[in-house]
Amino acid sequence: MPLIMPDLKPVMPEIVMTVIAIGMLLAELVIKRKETIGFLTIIGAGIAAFTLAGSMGTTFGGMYVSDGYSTFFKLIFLVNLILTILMSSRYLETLKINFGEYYSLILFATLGMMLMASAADIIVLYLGLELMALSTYILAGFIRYDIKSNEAAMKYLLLGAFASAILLYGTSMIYGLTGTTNLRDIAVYIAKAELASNPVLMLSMIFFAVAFSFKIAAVPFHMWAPDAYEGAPTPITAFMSVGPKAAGFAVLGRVFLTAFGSVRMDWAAIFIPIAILTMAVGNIVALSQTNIKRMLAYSSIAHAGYMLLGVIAGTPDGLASMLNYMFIYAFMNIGAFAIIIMLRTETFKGEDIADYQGLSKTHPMAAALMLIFMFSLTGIPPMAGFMGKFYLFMSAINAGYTWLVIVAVLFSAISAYFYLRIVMLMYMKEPKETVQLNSSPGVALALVVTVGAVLFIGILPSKFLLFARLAASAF
Amino acid sequence: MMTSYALIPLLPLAAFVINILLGRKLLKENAHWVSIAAVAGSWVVAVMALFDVLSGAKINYDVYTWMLSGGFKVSVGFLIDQLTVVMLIVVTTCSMLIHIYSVGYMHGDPGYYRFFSYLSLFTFSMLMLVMANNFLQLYFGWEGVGLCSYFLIGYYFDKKSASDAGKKAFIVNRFGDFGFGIGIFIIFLTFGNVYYEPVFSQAGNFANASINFLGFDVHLMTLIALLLFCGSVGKSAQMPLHVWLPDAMEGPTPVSALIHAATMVTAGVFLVARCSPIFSLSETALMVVALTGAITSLFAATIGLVQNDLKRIIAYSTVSQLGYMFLACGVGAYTAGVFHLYTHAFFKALLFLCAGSVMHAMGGELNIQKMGNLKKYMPVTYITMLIASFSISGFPFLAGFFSKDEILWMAYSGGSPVGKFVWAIGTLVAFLTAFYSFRLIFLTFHGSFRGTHDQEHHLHESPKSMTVPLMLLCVGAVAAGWVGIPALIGEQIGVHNYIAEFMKPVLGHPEGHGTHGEELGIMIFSTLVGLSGIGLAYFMYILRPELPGRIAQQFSAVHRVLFNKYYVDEFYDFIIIRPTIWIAKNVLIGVTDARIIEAIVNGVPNAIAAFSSGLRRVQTGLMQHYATIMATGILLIVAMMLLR
Amino acid sequence: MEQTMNNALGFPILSMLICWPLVGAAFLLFISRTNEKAIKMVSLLISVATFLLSILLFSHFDKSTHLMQFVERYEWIPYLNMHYHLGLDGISVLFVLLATLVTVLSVLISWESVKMKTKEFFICLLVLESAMIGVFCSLDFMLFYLFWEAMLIPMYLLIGVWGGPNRVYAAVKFFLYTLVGSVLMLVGIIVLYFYAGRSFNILELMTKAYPYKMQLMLFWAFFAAFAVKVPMFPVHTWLPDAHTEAPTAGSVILAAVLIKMGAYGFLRFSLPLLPDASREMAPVMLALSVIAIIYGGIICLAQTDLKRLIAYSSVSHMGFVTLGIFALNTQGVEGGILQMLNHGIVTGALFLSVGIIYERTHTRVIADYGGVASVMPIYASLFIVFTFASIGLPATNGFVGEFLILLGGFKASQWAGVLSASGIIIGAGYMLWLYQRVFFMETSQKVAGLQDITTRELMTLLPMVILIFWIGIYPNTYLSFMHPSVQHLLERVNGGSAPAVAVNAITQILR
Amino acid sequence: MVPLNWYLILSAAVFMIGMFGFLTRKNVIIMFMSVELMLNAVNISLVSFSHYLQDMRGHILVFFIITVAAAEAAIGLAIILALFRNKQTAHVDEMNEMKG
Amino acid sequence: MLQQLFFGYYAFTIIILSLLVVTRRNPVHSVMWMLLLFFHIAGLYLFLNAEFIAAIQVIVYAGAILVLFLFVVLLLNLKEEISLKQFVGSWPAGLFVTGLLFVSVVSVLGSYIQGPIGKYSIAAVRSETHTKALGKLLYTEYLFPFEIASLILLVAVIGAIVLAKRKLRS
Repeated sequence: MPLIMPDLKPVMPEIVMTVIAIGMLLAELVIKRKETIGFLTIIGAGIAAFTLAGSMGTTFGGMYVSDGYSTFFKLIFLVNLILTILMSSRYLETLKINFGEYYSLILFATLGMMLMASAADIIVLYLGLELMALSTYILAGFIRYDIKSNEAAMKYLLLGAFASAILLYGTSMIYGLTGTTNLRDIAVYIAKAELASNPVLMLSMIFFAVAFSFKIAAVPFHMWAPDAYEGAPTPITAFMSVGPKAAGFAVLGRVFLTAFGSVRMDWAAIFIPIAILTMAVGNIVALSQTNIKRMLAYSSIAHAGYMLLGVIAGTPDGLASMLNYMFIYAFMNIGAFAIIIMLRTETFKGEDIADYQGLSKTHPMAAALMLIFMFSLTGIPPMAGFMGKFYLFMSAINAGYTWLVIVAVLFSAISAYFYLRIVMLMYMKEPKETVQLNSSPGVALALVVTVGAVLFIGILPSKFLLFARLAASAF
Repeated sequence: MMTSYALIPLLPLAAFVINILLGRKLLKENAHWVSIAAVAGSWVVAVMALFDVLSGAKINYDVYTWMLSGGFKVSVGFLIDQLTVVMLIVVTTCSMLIHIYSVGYMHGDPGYYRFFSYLSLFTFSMLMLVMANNFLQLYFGWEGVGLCSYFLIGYYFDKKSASDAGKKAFIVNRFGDFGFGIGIFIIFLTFGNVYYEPVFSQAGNFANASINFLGFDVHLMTLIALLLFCGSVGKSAQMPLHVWLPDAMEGPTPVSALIHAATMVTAGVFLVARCSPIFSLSETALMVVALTGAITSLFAATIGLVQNDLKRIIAYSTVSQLGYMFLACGVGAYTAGVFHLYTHAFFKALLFLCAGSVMHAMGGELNIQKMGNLKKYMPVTYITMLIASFSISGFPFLAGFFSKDEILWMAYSGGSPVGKFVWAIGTLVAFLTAFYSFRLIFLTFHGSFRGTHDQEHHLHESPKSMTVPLMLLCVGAVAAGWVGIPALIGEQIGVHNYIAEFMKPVLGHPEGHGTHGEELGIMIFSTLVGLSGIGLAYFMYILRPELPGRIAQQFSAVHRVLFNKYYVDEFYDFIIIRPTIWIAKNVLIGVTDARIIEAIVNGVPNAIAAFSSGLRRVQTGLMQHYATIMATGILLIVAMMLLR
Repeated sequence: MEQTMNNALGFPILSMLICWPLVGAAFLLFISRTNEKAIKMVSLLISVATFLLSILLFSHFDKSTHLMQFVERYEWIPYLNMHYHLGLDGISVLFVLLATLVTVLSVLISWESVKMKTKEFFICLLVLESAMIGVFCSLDFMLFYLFWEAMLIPMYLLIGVWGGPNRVYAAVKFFLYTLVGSVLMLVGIIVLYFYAGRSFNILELMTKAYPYKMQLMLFWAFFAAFAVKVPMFPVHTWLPDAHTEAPTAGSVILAAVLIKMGAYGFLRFSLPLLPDASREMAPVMLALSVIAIIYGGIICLAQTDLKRLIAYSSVSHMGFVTLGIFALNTQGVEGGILQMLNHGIVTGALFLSVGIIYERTHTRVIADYGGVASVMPIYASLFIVFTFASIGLPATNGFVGEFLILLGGFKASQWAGVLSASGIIIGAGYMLWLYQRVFFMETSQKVAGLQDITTRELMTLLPMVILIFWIGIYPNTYLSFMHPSVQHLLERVNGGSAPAVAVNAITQILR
Repeated sequence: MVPLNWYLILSAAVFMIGMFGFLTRKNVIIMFMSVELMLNAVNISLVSFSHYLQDMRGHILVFFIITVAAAEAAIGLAIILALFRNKQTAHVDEMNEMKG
Repeated sequence: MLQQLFFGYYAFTIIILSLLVVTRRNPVHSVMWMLLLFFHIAGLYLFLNAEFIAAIQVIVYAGAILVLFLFVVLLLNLKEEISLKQFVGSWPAGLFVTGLLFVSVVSVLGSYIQGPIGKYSIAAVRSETHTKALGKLLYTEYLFPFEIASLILLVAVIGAIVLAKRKLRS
């Protein structure tokens, strides 16, 4: 059998990423200043982002596809990566965990996500997922001396493995049914063999749904998220709350709309209760949190619920709204985490919600930024969060799920309560103790970028919507 | 020419504006000049208007469009006809005299400018009221005079009783206005218009129309008339809305004279007279008016018998006399009513001003039981007040005699049973009126002084600025009635009943069904009744001064009821004020807002918060539990998908 | 169908009105927070400039047409067919003026009373102004919603940061109450958008017919948003708390402009978009309005807190407004609009006044007052003007509005007219009682020796006094703005059966 | 010939036993082993599917699963070691610093 | 028949061993039972013509992974371990849920329809040998996943070092 050189153009960004990841691993041996590694990583990510532009195509025998959809997600991953790295260096220094491996791991994790977004074959999907997951497990446990970090990694890993097992079980069933692992072939075979109402197909679909729900932290498969988010180093929490979630949505969208496209009503019926539960539990439990990372974890669960609406709608608009929301969510959520990171010093954890009391008095700028992120997360115009939600609700209503949107808006109104609590503490209470800000150019830059994006997308979202729409239609 | 009529109300308005803006800093003690000049100017123009009307002019024009909305248009405009002119003369004259009187009475008061600006504002509003050519402007003046009444009653605002009284007057009046307002709505919906002319000219077309009002089919004209009458009842302090007027005596005495005797309170009568084309179309409405007037006059007179407060007695007398006027209107004798309004303005203003003069001398003391023998110290006051009392008692050939006689004769001769009934009551009231009026005179001016030594030391006659208006009004109290000498007497001395003829175009003149003989009999009878009232008062308070106390003891229950004004205030307090506030506190705030709405508003978040803490406990931190929940989730989804 | 007119002014005045305060707020960011004087002066200048600019609307408005004027339209999100679409008609133009005026007064009244975080305070105020103007100008439903919600942020901060002791509760309550209502409206908007063939253009939406059942659902969805804002009877409880706790400027803006938006929403959206449902639901709305009038009034009688009393009186007065609107006849609607304006002026003035005295005594408990008229005569005389305007005395603006509303209400339903007319009795009761307890009787300890109002304070109240009498004596200046627009609106609601003839006749009389 | 379903049932049984272990065992290492058990169950079904479908894909997947399982085990056990250093336990019920 | 018998034996033993693995109190015993279990599974793979898979099952699983497990288990305080209960309090719930899941999965399996038959018939594979066939595929068609797998292993290496090494320079 002749060895044919596959078309490498579609995987160019991934190749760049791999090279940088390995390069960073080696660079760590020679470069002492970790900021430099961070800087190089960002440049690398930038290059990867550039190569995204010309990467359209399918390769490796249809196993790997680079289309608008995947490109959009990859953009989110890279933004996520860059912002996380910007926030990381000072934090790592403060916590004395400034190891060079951090950067290559985060690069590998991002690479995993990119693979997932482009995977057109369950095998690639699975491997991408595991690459991302394994790297993230390590990153979550990166504060080796901290019991919480260990515990977070442990829980994340074990439950992650459990979910993987379920995913694989589902895979094995679909393989048994269709004899293939290629998503498109699966769809074709389901149509051909009229498997649409086959219970085994249903079962395998359920297992897929469960595994992806785990990744996006949808209820009741969300239980790992609060613990992992709380224990992980804060930049990684930010990274995790966007990256793996987005990757989860990427595969969820692709698998369900490609492979199971013909049984949309069935999987919509699975996801509707999940979405409702997710919004409910996420928003409601967030109300009584005292740790801000944990609160944002629940908030991120709730946001997954909103995004599920886009998938449930199942239309190109629905998908586009989900993409768009994910994009916006990346900025606003990471922005909020950047503030949390700024509060962290060697002696002061700054993770208690009560620590934000009176922040507007001691650090008005930080408080104002936090306010913007909080209102954006609530979904109040003119912040981007509103536009994101609005487009989501619109596409869900267009797909006929008005009642579901009513549920969603009510829960989003509930969510205002806990976001506002932060604003309230910052602005309406007197400071308890003086909080030092552990600011660095990186975090500052990250904040500028995020707040700029949140406001810009909030007011002039046209281009972004169009981009998302384009990405979704080139699916 | 037309524009000059606008000066009638505008001059006082200008005076008000000048006084209120400049009075405190600039005019201070000279504030009265502006007001007096303005009202004098108004008086002059009013007299000119009188001559215009006498020469046959009827003026009706719009100044500018006030409101315009869809088909609803209303202007500020003036209608000057006979009725208006009479009112104009009454108002400007009384107002002018009382302005002058106030210069002395209010001398040295810290709120001097304020007082005069209120008086000017009042005059303006009252003139707007009487000159209106549409119902809404009438309403404007109506509320305006109410506002001034509020200000002036509560003039001594640091006194709780005064501020209470002002508030009470306004709010009680609002009850009447409530009906009045709805009356205007129905007029608009019926006629598509709120101008007098079209409304009155078309009223006949609706004579037999009925309307469904709040689910009841009612006679349209009766409904409108009664709703308008609601306003009258409030403004003119008729039963059951009379409660504010006695309390209104908290205001300075000139105010009582001007507003609560001569002008404002008669606005109700004016309204009925003005709307006579509507009232005349409804027997029922007229009957209600007559009965209300009759009952009120009797009711107030009985209360007046036992009161000891100088001004309150006069106030009840006012209520009683207003009842008389309504009685007249109710039997269709609008002219008689307006005639009585006109004479009453003089003698009642005089009574009040005299009372003010007495107060002035007594250092603010109002209890007639603590007075006595004042005639020695204040002759002018005594004589004028005596004449006023004779006039109100219907002493022959004084002003009150003619108007009262006219009313009683009209009631009697109207021929209806209601007319006879109200005549009987009217005659009884005439007796009571004479009695309490002279009780007042005797207790105040005769006998021995019963006040403190200090007070006695200070007794003195009032200054010229006060006594001159007294004397001028006294002329009115004597002679005002001579324009309405009934034919019975007029034929003998060769004069006409000028007022009746004058008013005929507006108010009509019902023909009596009685003979001259009957008329003479009624006249003599009522005169005798009045004189016997005076006699009884003389007997009880001069000859046998111990008698009233004994009688009061003998009939202590009756006395207590009368002394406490039939407990009407207490009754209202019990059935309206207390329940309303109780409901506000214990039902609306306590239950609806707090227990229902707020319970939901706060309850839902609280429930969610409680649920949240509960749900938190599910997240035990144990991985096995997490996995179990995941597995349960899978199981449930599988069950859901397979069992559906 | 052409529904807009070219901009009579040669420049985009509405955008300028919206942007100018924002620019000012941005400018404030760069002023040092210690330089309070400069912050205040800049805010004042900006708000006055905005107000002066808005006067151009007043003078250049073409009163003879119902078409939208000063229109601006740019693409905003073409994919969703959203536009940056501004314009004014006779219903909305006056509220822009009210908003700009009230902001000036709010800046003035906050001159001394805001003692901490001055910079943030004025930034919030200016941002709020631009959102308020935006709400009234928007002709794109989403743009409207954007401003509508954006307003919550500065208002939440105003109440929560600079408010009274219980401010946090009040602020959160305000925010959540309004948000819950608004999000339901959002769903309604989207449903409408799809039904109408993907359009947020209000003018375009108005030309479409919607099935009755859908109208009904949308009506209640809109109701959730607007009724909360008004606030109508069962959803009014945020208002007393918000008013009571908000700083003076906050209360004033809340009373004068914010709660108008609810009623404005009914006029701009519920009525013309959902005519059948509005007609069918009018009895319910009338009933709720009547309840609000009486309920709000009676509850005032038992209040012990100055601001709370005025807040509940707002419930009662806004009951009149909704009554007028849902009377669905010319007098009712025009009266309703006028009364919105009136209420803004009068209640705004009352809150300004309360703020003035609160600054001196630091108490809102009515029982702490008494005899203020003796020590502060000028203040007392201004306050009595507002009191009587609130009671609806003829010659004040309150009368004109209430009369037209009651007339319209009576026309629509006798019961509604009669019952709500009883509100004028209750209104006199609580307002006069309030006035008596605060201003009359013996001078209380807390009040003794207070200074009468300063020139600055007088300047904040005078415009209100002037407007009260202006509207009271010559309301046609303002009513004439509305005639064509209201007529057009009612034609839409009543299916073209409104008595157009009468209006033409009247217009001829006027000429 | 053994029917395919037999293999599938066997696989399901092993999968569920693994799941049961994961859900109930206290010891982290045993939980980990339970996950491996579940993976093996999947492998059994994949291999049998491959066999019956006469296709190699299942085998390929199994190959990758084993690879990943190894990597996972390495990392997992490293984490356990780190945890063990900070807290001398392998019991998950004593590992709930974070909850709620 | 022989095949069924064979399968019966393996199935029975695999299930029993699985149960033993998850129920033994002593982790060392569990690991030992698991070792035995892996061998049986490898046997089953052989039975299914997957020689290479069987081999890596033994080499990787039994040889590498389990040894790793054993190492870690030996770190534990076994004495204490044996004195404690092996299940968490909620184990009946776990049993119930997994039981029901098993029932539902098995009941669903009845409606399994076999997929399309591929080109790698037993004969074809045998002719090429399983290892070679698999290898060929891995290096051609599945080259990409194969590369990813290598990265996964790299990450695992890094991770193990980062997390478990005693001292790291920073």
